[in-house]
Amino acid sequence: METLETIKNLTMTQWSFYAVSVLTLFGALGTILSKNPIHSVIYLIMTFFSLSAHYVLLNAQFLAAVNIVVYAGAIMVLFLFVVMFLNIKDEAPELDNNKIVIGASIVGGTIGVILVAAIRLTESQKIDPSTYQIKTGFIETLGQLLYSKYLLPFELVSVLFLIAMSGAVMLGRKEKGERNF
Amino acid sequence: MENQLPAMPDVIAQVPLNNYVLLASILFIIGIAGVLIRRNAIIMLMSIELMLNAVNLLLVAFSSYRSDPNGQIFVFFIMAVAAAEVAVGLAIIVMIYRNIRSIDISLLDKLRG
Amino acid sequence: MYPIISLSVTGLLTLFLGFSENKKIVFPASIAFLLIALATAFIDWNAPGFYFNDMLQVNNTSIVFWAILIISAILIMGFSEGFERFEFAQPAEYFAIVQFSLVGAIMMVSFKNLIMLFLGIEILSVAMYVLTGADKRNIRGNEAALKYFLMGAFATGILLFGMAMFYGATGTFNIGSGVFIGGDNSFFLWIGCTFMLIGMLFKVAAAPFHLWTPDVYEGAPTIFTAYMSTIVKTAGFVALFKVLSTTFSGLQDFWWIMIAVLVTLSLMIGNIGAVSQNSFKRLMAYSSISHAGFMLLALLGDHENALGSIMFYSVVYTLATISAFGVLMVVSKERIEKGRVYEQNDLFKGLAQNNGFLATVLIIAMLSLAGIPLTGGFWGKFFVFRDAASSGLFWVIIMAVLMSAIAIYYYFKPVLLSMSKKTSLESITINPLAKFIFAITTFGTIVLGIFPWILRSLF
Amino acid sequence: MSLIALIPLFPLIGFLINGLGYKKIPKAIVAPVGIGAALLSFITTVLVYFQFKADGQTIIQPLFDWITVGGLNISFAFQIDQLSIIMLFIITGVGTLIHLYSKGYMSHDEGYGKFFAYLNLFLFSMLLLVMGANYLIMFIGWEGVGLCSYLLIGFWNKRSDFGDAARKAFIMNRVGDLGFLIGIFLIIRQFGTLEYLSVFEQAQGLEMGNISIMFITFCLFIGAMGKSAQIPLFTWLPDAMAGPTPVSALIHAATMVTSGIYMVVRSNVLYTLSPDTLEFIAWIGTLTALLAASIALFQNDIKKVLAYSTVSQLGYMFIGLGVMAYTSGFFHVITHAFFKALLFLGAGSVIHAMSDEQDISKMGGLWSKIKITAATFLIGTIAISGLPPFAGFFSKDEILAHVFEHNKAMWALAMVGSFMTAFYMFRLFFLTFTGKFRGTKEQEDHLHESPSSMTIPLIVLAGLSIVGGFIGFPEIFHLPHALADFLSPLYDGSRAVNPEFGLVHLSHSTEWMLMGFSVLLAAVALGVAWFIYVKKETQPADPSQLGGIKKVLADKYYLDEAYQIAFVKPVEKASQFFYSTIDKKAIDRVVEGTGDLTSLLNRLSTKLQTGSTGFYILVMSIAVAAILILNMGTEIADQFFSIFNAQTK
Repeated sequence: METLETIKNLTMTQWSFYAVSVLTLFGALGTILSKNPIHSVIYLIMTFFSLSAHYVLLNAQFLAAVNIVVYAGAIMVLFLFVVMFLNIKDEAPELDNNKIVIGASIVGGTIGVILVAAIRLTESQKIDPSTYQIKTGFIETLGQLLYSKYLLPFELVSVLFLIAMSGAVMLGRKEKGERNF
Repeated sequence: MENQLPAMPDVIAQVPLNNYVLLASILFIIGIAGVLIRRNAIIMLMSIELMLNAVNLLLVAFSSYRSDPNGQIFVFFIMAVAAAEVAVGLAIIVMIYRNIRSIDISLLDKLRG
Repeated sequence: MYPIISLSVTGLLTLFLGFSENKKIVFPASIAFLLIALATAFIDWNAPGFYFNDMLQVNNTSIVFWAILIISAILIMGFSEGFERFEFAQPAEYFAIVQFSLVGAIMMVSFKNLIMLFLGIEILSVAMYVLTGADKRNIRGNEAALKYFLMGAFATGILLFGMAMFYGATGTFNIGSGVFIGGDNSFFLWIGCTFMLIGMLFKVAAAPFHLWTPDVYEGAPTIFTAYMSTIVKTAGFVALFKVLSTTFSGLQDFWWIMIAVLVTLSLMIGNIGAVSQNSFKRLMAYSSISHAGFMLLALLGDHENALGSIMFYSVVYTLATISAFGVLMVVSKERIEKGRVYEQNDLFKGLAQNNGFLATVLIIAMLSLAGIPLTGGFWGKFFVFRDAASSGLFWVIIMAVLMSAIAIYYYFKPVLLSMSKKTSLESITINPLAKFIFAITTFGTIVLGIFPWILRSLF
Repeated sequence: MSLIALIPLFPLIGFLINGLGYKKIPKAIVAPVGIGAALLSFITTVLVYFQFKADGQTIIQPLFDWITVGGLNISFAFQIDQLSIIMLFIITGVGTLIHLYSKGYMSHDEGYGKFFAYLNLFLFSMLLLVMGANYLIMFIGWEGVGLCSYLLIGFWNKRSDFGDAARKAFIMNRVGDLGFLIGIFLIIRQFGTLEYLSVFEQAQGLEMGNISIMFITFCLFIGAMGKSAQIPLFTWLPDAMAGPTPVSALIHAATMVTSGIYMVVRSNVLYTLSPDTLEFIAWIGTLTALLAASIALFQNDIKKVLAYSTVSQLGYMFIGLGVMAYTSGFFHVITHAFFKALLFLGAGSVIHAMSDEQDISKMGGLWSKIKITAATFLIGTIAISGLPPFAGFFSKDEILAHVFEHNKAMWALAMVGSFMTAFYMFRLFFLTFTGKFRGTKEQEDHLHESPSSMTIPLIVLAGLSIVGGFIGFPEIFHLPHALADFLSPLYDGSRAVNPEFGLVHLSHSTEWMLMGFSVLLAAVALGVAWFIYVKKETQPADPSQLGGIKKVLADKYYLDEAYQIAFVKPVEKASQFFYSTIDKKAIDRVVEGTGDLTSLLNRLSTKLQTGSTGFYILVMSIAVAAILILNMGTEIADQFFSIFNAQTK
C-alpha cells in the first residue's frame, strides 16, 4: 500500500523522470540484446531521445538539442550507414550462449552492486537555491565559456577531428584492385 | 516567463540527484554488459556509446544540481570525441570487412600467446 | 605551449604536402617540422606559468618531457625512410597523424585541467588506432587495430566515468586546485579515483589491464610498435604521476595498496610471460608490461624524487626500445616469409657475424633493458628501487629484483642467438640515417650508464 | 690523471681495441695488445704500491661526482689501501700470466681476438670491483665480472650445454646479486651513504648485534654465496668448467670467486658487529668445504675435480672469515690464487697435450712425456694438500688453528675435509702422471710438452706456490707475519667495536700439536692415495658402475636435479600458468569443479580462447570489479552493517 501511495503522490516531474528512465533502460537493453543490428541502432536512437528528455528535465536544453543533432543525427546515421552498407546478417549466436550472458551479468552485476551500494550510502546533494543560476545550461553561458576559458581544448578538438578524418579516409577507402564491398 | 524562473530549482529538486546518478550507473553497467556479451564489433561499439552517454547524463545531472556549466562543457567534448572515435572505429571495421568479409571479432584471434 | 601550436600547424601542412606530385619531400619535411617543434619547445624555458585560463601548466619539467617526446618521435620516424614498403603508402597522412598525436602526448604531460588530459589521451589514442591498422592488407594489423580500438574505447569509457564521478564529488575539473580527501561525497570521490586510475593504467599497459599489449604490439607495423611503447608510455606515466601527486595525493592511503598490487602483478605477468615468447615483438611487449611495473614502483615512493626517476627511466627505456625495434626493422626486412617480414627471435641468429654493428646495438639495448650496470637501464632501475625503498616497501622490491633476475633469461635469448655461429641472412644494408640513429641511441644508453647525473640532475 | 686511474684503464683500452677491431685486427697484434694491457696494469700497480707505501695512508682518488639525488651522494672514486693493493697484485699479476698462457692455449681458436677482448673486459670489471671506494662501484664490478664470466664460459657456444652452463652461472650469480643489491639499499637506509669510509665510521658507533646490521651483512653474504660458490649456490662453478681452461684458472680459481671473501674483509667492521652472521658464514663454509671435497673424491674429469676443490677451498676461506680470522681467510685467498691457478693451467697443459681429453681414466704415465707440467703440477698438489713448507700449509693451518679455538666440532669437520683434499688431489696426480697410459694410440703419439708461453706461467706460479706462504709465518716460528702486520690497519674499526678482536688464546704447545696433526693427516692421505692408485694400480671406475655412497658422490648428490625441481621447474611452470590465465586449458584446470562459474568460464574461454578481444575485456572488467571491492568493499560493508544495526535496534 505504501508503494501505491508513493506512486499516487508523484508530481509531474517525477512522473516524467520515471517514465523516461524506463524508456532509457528499455532502449539500452534493447540495444545490447537485439539480434538484428538495425534494431539495435533504432533502440539506441530511442535511448538517445530519452536521454535528451532527461536533459530537458535537468534544464540543459541546449545539450538536449545537441545530443539529438550529434548522436541521433550524425553518429547513429553513420552506424546505420555502415550496418546497411556491409549488409550484416542478423545472426547473434553469442546471445544464445547462456554462459556468456550469465558471465557478463555476474561481472557487470558485481560492478553494478558496488556502484549502487556506494551511491545509496551517499547522501543526495541538494540544490542551493541562493546560488542557483537558471541560465546554467543556456546556450549563451556555454558559448561564452567555450570561447573563453575552454578555447584551447576547443581548438584542439579540431586536431582530433583531423586525425579521425584523415585516418578514416586512409583506412576506409578502396584501394586499387579491391572490391567495393 | 520571468515569474516562473525562480521555481526551476524546485522543479529539478523534485527528483533527487542520486536518482540520476543511479540511472546513469545502471546505464553504464548495461553498456559494459553489452561490450561483454556481444561479438559483433558494431554492436560492441554501440555499447561503448551507451557507456559514454551514461557519463554524459551523469555530468549533466551534477552540473545542473551544482549550477555549474563546466560539466556541460565537458559533455560537448565527450560528444566530439565520441564522434571521432566512431568514425575511426567504423573505418577499421570496414577495413576488416574488406579483408575477411565479417565483423565477428571471435574470428580475429590469430594474435595470441 | 608553442610546440602544440607548431605541431598542429605543421601537421596540417604535411597533409597538404600529400597533394604534391613529389611524395619524397614528405619525409624530410616532416623531420624538419618535428625539429621546428623541438626548437619552439624551449621558448618557454625558465618561463613557468599557466596558459589559456589554467588549461596548460608549463615549467621546465614539462619542457624536458616535451623534448623527450619530440626527440623520441624524430628518432623513431627516422626509420621510416623508404616507407614504400607499405603497400598502400600514403606518407603524408602518416606523418601528419604522427605530428598530431604528439600534440596529444604534449597535452598529457602538461595538462592542468582534466578536459585537457582527456583530450590529450584521446588524440594520442585515436592516432594510435589508425597507425596500428596502417598496413591495411595485413590481417594481423587489422586484428590488432580492432582489438586496440575496442579495448581502448572501453577504457576511455571507464576513464570518463571516473572523471564524471570526480566532478560530482568535487565540482571541478582542475587538478591541483585543492587536495580532496572526501567528506560527504567520499564514495563518489573514491569511485572517481578508482575509475580514472584504471583508465590511465590501461594506457600504460599495467597488468591486469595489459591484455591488449602483446597482441597489438605484435600486429602493428614495427615502427608504430616502437612509437606506442615509448611515447604513449612516457606520456601516460607523466599524466598518471601528475594526477596522483596533485589531486589524489590526499587519497594516498586509498590508492596505495591498489598500485602496489598492480606493480606486483605487472612485474610477474610481464616477466614470466616473456620467458617463453618466440616472437621478438611479443617479447618486447611483455617486457614493456614489466617496465610499466618498474615505473609504477616509482609512484609508490615519495613524490619529490618520483618524477625524476620516471623521467630517467623513460629516457633509458625509450633509447633501448628504439634500438631494439630499429634493429628488428632493419633486419626483418631482409627476410620475407609468406609475404610478411619475419619477426621471430631466431631472425637474429648469427647477426654478430653478419653485421657486428647491428649486433652491438642489439646487445647493448638488451643489456640496458635487463638493467646490467654501465648501461642506462641499471640506473633507471636503481633510482626506482631507491624511491620504493624510501617508502619501506621491501616485499615489492624483493619481488622486483627477483623478477629482474628472471628478465635476464629472456633478454639474453636474442643476445645469445645473435652470437651463435650459424647465419641465415644475406648481407644487411643499413641506410646512413638508421646508422646515425643507432649511434645516438646506443651512445646515449652507455653515456647514461656511466654519467647518469647528466640527466638525473635536471630535476 | 693519476696512476691509480690508469690501472683499470689499460684493460679497458685493450678491450676496446680487440673488441671493436674484432675480425679487422691481424692476429699477430691481438695477443700483444691483450697481454700488454694486463702487464701495464701490473706495472702501474707496482708503482702505485710504492706510492702507497711511501706515506702509508689510504688513498682516495675521486674521478667525478657520479650522482646526487635526494640527499644521497655517490662519487666515482677509487680507494687504494692494504686490501685493494694486495687484490690488485693478485689480479694483475696472475692475470698477466694467464693472458700469456692463453696466447699459446688459444692459438688455434678462431675466436682468438674475441677471447682476449673478453679477458680484458673481465680484468677491467674485476679491477673496478676491488678498487671502488663505495659499495656501488663494487656492485658494478660484481655484475660486470658475472657478465664476463658468462661470456667466457659460453665462449665455445657451439655445444649447447656450454650455453646452458653459462646461463646457469649467470642466473645463480643473479640470485646472489639480488641479495647484494638489497644489502646496498639497506645500507643506504641505515647510513645514508655508500662510501666505505663513512659507512665504517658510522658503524663504529653502533652496538654489537645490531639487528639492521645483521640484515645488511646477511644480504651482502648472499651475494658472496653466489659469487664465491657456497652452499646452496655452488653448482654453477663445476658447470662453468665448460669454458676454456685459462678462464677457469683466472675467473673460477684466482680472482672472481674470491670476490666474496674480499667483500667480507672489506666490510669487516659490519661483520664484526654481527656475530650471528659470522657464525652462519662459518657453518656454511664448513658444510661447503666438506660437501665439495666429498664430491671431488671420485670425479674423473680433471677440471671437475679442480672445480670442486675450488669450491671446497673457498669454503675454508669462509670458515676463516666466520671465526673472525679475516687475515687468515684472506691469506688463503692469496696462496690459493697461486696454487689453484697453477693447477688449472697445469690441467690445461695436460688437456692440450692429450688432444682435448679431460677424462683422467684415459690418462696415466704422463710424467715422462710432459715433465715441466708434471713437476709443476706436483708442486701445486703438495701446496693444496697442506704439506710444509709449501704455500697452502701456512694459510690453511692458520685458519684451522683459529677454528680450533672457536669450535672444536667445526675443527674436526674441517680436518676431515682437509684429509679428503689431500686424498683426491694425490689421486688426481697419480692417475694422471703415473702408471700406464690408458688412452688411445693416436693420443699417445701426439703427446707433447706445451709451448714456452704456456710453461713459463706454470714455472712462475710453481715458484710462488712454494714461497708464497712465507709472507705469513705462524707465531710459533718466531718469524714475522708480514701479511698480518701489513693488513692490520684495516681492522681498526673491528677492534674498536669488539675489544676481543684479534686476541689469540692458544698455547704454543697446542698450536704445535695442531700443526703436527694436520701434516700427519695430509701425509696419511698421500699414503692412502699412493697405496690405492700406484701400488694396487686401481683403475678409476666408471661412475655408472659405482654403487651406493660412491655413486651418490659421483652424481654430485643429485644437486642439479634438485635445482631443476626446486627452481627451474617452478619458473617454467609459473610461466606456463600465467600464460594460460588467458589460455582456456589452464583456466579450465584452475577453476575445475567450482560449479556453474567453471563451466561458464570454460565455455567463455573455449569460444574466446587466447586472442579474443571479448575475453580480454571480460578480464578487464573482472579486474575493475576486483579493484572496486579491494578499494571500497570493506567500507561499504561496514556502513551497511551500521545502518542495519541501527534499524534493528
